[in-house]
Amino acid sequence: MKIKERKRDGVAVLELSGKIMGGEDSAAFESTLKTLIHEGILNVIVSLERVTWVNSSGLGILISGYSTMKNNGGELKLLKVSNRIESIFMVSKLHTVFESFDDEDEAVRSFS
Amino acid sequence: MKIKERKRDGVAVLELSGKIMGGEDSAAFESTLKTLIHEGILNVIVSLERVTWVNSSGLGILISGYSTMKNNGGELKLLKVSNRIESIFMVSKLHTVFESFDDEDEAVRSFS
Amino acid sequence: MKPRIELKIPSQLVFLGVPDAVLMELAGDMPFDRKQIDELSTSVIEACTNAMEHGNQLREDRQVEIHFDFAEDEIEVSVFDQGPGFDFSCWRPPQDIMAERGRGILIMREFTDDLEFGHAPDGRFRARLRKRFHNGR
Amino acid sequence: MKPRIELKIPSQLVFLGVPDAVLMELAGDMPFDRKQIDELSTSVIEACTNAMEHGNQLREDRQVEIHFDFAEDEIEVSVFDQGPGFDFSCWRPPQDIMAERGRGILIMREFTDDLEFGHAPDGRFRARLRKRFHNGR
Ligand SMILES: Nc1ncnc2c1ncn2[C@@H]1O[C@H](COP(=O)(O)OP(=O)(O)O)[C@@H](O)[C@H]1O
Ligand SMILES: Nc1ncnc2c1ncn2[C@@H]1O[C@H](COP(=O)(O)OP(=O)(O)O)[C@@H](O)[C@H]1O
Repeated sequence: MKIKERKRDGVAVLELSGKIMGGEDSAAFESTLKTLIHEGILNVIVSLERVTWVNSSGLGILISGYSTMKNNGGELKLLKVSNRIESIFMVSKLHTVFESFDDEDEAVRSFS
Repeated sequence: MKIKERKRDGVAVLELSGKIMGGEDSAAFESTLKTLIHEGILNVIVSLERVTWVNSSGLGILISGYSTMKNNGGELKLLKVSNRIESIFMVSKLHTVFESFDDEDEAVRSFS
Repeated sequence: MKPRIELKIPSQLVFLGVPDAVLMELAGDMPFDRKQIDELSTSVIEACTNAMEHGNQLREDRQVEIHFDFAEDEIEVSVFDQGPGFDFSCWRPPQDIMAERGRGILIMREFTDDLEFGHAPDGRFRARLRKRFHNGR
Repeated sequence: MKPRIELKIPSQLVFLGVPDAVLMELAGDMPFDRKQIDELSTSVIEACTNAMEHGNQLREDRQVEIHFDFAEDEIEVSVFDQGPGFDFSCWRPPQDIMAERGRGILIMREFTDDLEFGHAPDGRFRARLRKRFHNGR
């Protein structure tokens, strides 16, 4: 997994790419979020557009990130979830937890 | 290998896709060319844009097609040869045999 | 004879993409529905993740072996590890929706038509996943 | 320990895409130059084509086995078949530029740093291809 970070209207957009599969990915994602919180940025959009696949450990990383943001009074939302990943969210019922968007502008506006 | 056929200004454009690797591909390609010759179409452009890879048996198919067209007073030229395939043509010196183009219009015009 | 592909990979997460790449490559030439191939491949990744982590304890001297058996309308995938295995009959679906782990077997069960765990004749632990395919993509 | 991946495929041309998919998947995570990976993979496809056709005579009960051995700056690939092999020292580059066959070994020789043919201890015929990589892509 690689993480690319952008900021837009006070919202952080994290573009993940590659495979999200636990292991080292976990610490990298958590430390990115911690840094954002430290900077006072509490609204985060995670784009999965360039993610090939996610395994269940990868889901754990997203869940942990979701909880981290919530616990600090912020929010983590998803952008561009592929069909393949969407169906993993469905079977694990996580689509009831994560808000997700196809359009970035809409995702950014949803915070205001 | 799949073959899609189009015609433009009396020139046949054959769009190959997938892997060119000999075996069944050989007969399919040869019969497509025979049909064109039968219809009186002697100028053929073979587009490799959607070809993943070619092995040396696949080169044989292209060479055989080249000879078939030549022997019938026609020509076979290549379009959109990827870097990967280009380098195979280079080591086997076939770039001195095949004329190749990046632009379809230019390839079509080259026959007139 | 039904074609079989066999693959052995080291117990390192970085190699989890290899079985996925193999399935995707083969699926491209077969009349299988894309969604179903995705589901099978996701399940195979889960089985391999477990084989690496729980079975082989991520030890780099232990490999995970994967067999892909292709039939007309079905793919069967077996994943072997060198650990002690576990008792699938005691498995229960996870309760806490926010738990960070514990969804692998759930995903495999939902995404395959048949899921079995047990010891192979040679003593290795085996996860066996089967998925039937309807034609058309 | 250097990671190794092992792959066995049936002797049918339709499976030639599998070793390519494996290399491409791994190359994506490694700092290897794209052109060099293409050259290695093209060579591996040639070795596998020969193993299927000349070695295993396309018999479906015979598999081609491929080992990928990864080192820091080098990949070594071995391709095993169950045929009698041939004498590489008698090989000569093809003369007729328009011949339809006979370019496989030429391609392998040009695209790898080291090419060896011989019998493995277990009697199978082995093609061994090595390619060193400079960093950067
Ligand atoms: N190959 C295996 N070897 C040993 N135990 C396993 C294996 N696969 C699964 N298990 C057991 O089943 C449990 C549930 O697995 P899973 O649903 O994939 O969740 P997770 O791997 O996140 O714990 C694991 O925690 C482990 O105890
Ligand atoms: N694995 C092999 N087993 C037996 N003979 C082989 C093998 N690989 C190559 N050869 C021999 O070397 C010759 C040249 O191979 P190659 O250059 O790949 O061209 P082609 O396969 O088109 O004949 C083959 O025709 C065959 O006689």
